Amino acid sequence: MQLWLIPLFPFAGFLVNGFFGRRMSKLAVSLVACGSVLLSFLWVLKTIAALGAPEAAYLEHYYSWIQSGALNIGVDFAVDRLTEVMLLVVTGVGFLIHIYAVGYMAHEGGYYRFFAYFNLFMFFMLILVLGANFLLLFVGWEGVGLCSYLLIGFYFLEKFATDAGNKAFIVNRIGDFGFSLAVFLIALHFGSLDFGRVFSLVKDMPVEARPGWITAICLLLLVGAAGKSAQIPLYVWLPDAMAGPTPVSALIHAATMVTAGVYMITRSAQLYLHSPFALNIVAIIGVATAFLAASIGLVQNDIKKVFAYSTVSQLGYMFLALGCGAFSAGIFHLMTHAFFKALLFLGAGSVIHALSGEQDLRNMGGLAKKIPITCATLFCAGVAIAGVPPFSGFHSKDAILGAAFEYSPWMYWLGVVTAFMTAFYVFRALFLCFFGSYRGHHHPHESPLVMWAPLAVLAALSLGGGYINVPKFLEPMFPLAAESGDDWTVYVSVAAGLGGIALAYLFYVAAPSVPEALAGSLHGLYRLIYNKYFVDELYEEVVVRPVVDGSRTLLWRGADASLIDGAVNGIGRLARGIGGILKFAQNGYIRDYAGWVVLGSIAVVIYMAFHGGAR
Amino acid sequence: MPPLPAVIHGPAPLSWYLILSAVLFALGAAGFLFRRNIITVFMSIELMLNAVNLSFIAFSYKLGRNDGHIFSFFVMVVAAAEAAVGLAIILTVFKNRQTLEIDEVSSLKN
Amino acid sequence: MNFLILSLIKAAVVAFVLMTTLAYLQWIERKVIAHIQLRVGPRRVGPHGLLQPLADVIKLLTKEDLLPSHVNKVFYFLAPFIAVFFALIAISVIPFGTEVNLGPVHTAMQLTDLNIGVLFILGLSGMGVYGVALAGWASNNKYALLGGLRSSAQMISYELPMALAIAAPLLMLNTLSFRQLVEAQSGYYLGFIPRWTIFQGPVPQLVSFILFGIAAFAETNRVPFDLPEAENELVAGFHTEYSSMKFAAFFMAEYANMVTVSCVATLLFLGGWQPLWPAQYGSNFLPTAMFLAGAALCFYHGFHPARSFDRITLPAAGVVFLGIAVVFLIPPVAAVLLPLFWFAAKVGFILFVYIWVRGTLPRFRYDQLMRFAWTFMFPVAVANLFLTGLAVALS
Amino acid sequence: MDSILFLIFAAIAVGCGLNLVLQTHPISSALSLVGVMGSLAVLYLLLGGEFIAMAQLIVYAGAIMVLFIFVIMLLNAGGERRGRKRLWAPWAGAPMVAAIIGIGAYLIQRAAPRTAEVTFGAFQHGNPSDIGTNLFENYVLPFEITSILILIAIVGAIVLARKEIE
Repeated sequence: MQLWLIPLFPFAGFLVNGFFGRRMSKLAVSLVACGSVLLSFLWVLKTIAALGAPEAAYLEHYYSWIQSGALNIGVDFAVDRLTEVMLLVVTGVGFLIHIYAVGYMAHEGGYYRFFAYFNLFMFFMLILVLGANFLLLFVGWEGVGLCSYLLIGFYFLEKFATDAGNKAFIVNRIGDFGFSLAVFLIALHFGSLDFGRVFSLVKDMPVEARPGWITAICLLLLVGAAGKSAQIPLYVWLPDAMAGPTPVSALIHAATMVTAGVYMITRSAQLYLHSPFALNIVAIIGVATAFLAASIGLVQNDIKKVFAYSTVSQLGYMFLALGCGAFSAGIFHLMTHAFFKALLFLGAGSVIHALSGEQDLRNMGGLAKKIPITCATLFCAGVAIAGVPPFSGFHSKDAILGAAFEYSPWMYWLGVVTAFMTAFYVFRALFLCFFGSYRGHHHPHESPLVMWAPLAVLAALSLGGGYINVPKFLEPMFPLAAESGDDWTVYVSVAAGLGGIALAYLFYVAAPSVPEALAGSLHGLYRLIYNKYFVDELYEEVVVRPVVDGSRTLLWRGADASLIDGAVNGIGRLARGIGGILKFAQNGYIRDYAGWVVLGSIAVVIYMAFHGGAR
Repeated sequence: MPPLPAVIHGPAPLSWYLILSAVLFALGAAGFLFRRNIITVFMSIELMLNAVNLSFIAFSYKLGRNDGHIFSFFVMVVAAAEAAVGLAIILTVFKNRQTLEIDEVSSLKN
Repeated sequence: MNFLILSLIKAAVVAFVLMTTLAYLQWIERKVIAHIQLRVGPRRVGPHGLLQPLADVIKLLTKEDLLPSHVNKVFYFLAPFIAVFFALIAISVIPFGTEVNLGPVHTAMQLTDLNIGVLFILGLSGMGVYGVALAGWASNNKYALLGGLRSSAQMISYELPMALAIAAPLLMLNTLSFRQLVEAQSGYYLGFIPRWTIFQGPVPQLVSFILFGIAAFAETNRVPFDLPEAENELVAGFHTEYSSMKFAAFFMAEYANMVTVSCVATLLFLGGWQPLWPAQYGSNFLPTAMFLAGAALCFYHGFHPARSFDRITLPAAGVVFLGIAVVFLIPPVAAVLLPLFWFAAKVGFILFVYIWVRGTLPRFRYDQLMRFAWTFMFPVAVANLFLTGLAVALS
Repeated sequence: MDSILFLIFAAIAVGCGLNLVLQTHPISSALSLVGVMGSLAVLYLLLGGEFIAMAQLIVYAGAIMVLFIFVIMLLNAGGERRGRKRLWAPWAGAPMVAAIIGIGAYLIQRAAPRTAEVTFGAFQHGNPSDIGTNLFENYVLPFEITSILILIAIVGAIVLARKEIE
């Protein structure tokens, strides 16, 4: 089947663009970049056509990487139904976004650099998805983290961009630390890292056997997932990550990379099923994140920030689904979210492009006539995310909320409120952007074909994508949760979505004066939310400052300067002393040195002759 | 030792190969010690490498596995790299000092 | 012992044929070059100068063998022998045709079928340098030294692309024995496209064939790569100081190398003795037809002679041709001769290209030569090898 | 038959090795080294190492030694002059070498089993396909590393040789 070809194509593209891109024409660069991703997309299609819907994972072993004692880690790729869904989402959406980026980045510097990083990201993402053991997963995990860092700091001349990149990288380090600990624990307890082996071992355990270390593994994995997928408490990096170019936000920070955590937890579902406590934590974190982020999103004025918080909140939804044990629902929402959130970001990018760099909602408005296509596609995404039936968001969100209701009603209600807020802030952004009168001073222009064609495709997907019945497809892996008998839950969530839209319409189209009044009356709450609950400041005080001070005083002055330097200098002095003695043997004649060597060898041979092993 | 004709006609003992390799190695060492021309010294190093290769091959014959062949293959590769760099160094030395006398290149002293 | 006798006989035959070929190759070269330059070429000695090679040999044998006083005697004597030795020994692994069974004798038309024949040839071509380099050094003459230097550098440089070009078809055919190589190239696509390596899938090796050809020119010090013996720069290059038989030795070595390389090219890329189109389309009758045509031509010119003695010689030649044409129709003999014919035809074609190029192309400049080797041929060869490997791995 | 061949080529090898050490002119030493390598190649063949024998011819005799001869010719270096330096190594050299040979031979004779004999064709794993299989299955990493080494060597050689002396 040559699965290795799937990640190989983007990697080749990365090599070509990375090494020769500087000398290649922009056309050539974009052809290489998009072509390579298209090739791997086609190869994915071929693979899936060949495999169909495999009952068991189809595995390919390439090279045994690490062999130490019983532990034997190989470089092997595996494809099962979950992987197929992920592959399709990653390569498909990735390809669309690549095409979009050709138009969006057309006037930017470092064109080839951007696409080299982009391809590299695709490579690592595919490794992450295809890898058949935790170590390969971890390799891809770190790789996408690196690419995300590189791309957030793409405009490395601006300070805020590099700061955002560093923030993302450091926050992710925390998560990755948890993940690596989890991997060590798994290797320790199962003696293997292969998914197949580990999960079969877990499966064989009786369900009531719930050793603490499984919970530990699950929680550590959760830390990693929370870092990568921007969950509480590690979500702070994602909003800042919007400093990168918009296609990056769409591909990495909305569609694919940030969902890696969801994928990872789903992948290790067997482990979680043996630790209800960890599942519960996942659900709580998910719902809390969903609610918090949505509430922050209500008042942001930067269009990309709004969508960023929306991403965090939607990821919260997915975690809620996982926590409720509805893994397939989580993956379902992952897919639909990939569609409409990528669309939202690309649309936002197209708006920004039209306003040549303007991101503040307060300077937009009335763009509906100026950039109709973007407007239309964005509204498609809006209805999709707001969960308006029969569009994609409705199906997945309904699946999640249904599962949540089965799991615990209050989570369901929180989810409903979140759905309401989601609909509200998305449409707030859309109305502010497209309705009313233009408040900016640029001259908006519709985006070129290469940019709106992907928008159109994604719009179609986010409208109709809900009919791809992922839960049914994944049923052999994750049995469906029992359908909740009473379907009033569905009506409630739909009503919440519609209500949100209506309220947004009321506030920002019908009676634009109301929001200010409201913000004035609820001033304290408004400031609290507007400043994102002062979480960043909190972290600054509680985490960053002590670390910095501690390392400055204790580590640097104390340990480094006195201890380590002292030791090093001491060793140096010792060596100089010995050398002073030995230097008399150094007469600078190579042949004499050779003589010493021969003498030594003779000594060895004689030793061998009399007490050596040569008998 | 069996009588001579049998020795001549029969197969050669493995130890002969090993002894030959020892002799060649010693010759290489001797060349290193006696010759003063850098290139010749270099070549005696190659001679030693060859001797070692011979014993590799002989032993892998004894063990019935071809790992020894692979080792000597690597030895050849390394020797090639070494020859490239070493000869380049010799060229530079000659450019600098117009001599190949190894004893006159003794700036390591002090 | 039977094997020993057989091998001795075969060696004798091969040696005789090879020597005559070498001698006449030189005559052919002079003729072809002459016609390219609108001259007549040798025609005094024998009809159309056919006895010229004999005369040359006699001349070279009887010339005085000068021994310059300033040469390094040992290597001066050794060099030509080394050159000839490595040039001639290479022919021993070249198969000329399929097995022959004449009555009790069953043998391959080949001195020995090494299972590492290709490597053997590569090794010998690498050793061939010593003759030239030593000759250049031992002559103790600046032109000769320059010639030797150039040839050693040039041969090292062109070994690489040559080896890489050879590696690609080996990758596809997956053997190192020439006989199996040729057998792996038998058969036809669609019944008429021969499955030679230059046509065979997954990657037709046309590129590496061309690369190999170029590198072969350089390895044999032929125009346009004949810098080691560039007349107008270095009197006669490495064999400036050589005369009479030693000179002849170098000459022979050069031609023997040409023949060997042509044979290798034929075996690796042109399908050895596999006919150009399958037998059912009558490829077996091609030689007969050719010789018949030749005979007809001879008779025609014989009866309208340009010179008086053509009246005798040409019909005689015609009769000979007729005889050969008939011989090619006798089944048991034809079974032996047809492969030989095809092999000889391909080798002859390549040799003709050698001569043709010499008559056409100017000589490289030294830096051009090196840059060409390292910045063009080497990358192309590597890329071709990589592609072939990928294709073989995927198919 | 084997031992005849062995004795012949061992004799050639030792003779050439002696010549390498004794000749004062580098090019004679180089040629005798080529002789050693050639005879060693034949011995490899006797030991069943077809591929390694050919590699010996191609790589060592065909490329490395040609490089040596090329450099010798390029520098046109003459024979050695009398050394003025007083070193202890050359004087102690002869006994040391004798010691190596003696002790080595003694060890080998004692260690190597009398029965172990070399017959041509008894060792079957020396053909290119087996070597390649083993090389690319068990020794991939060393192989790649040597390729890196070669690359470094090329770069280093170029850098060194290009350096202009002013």
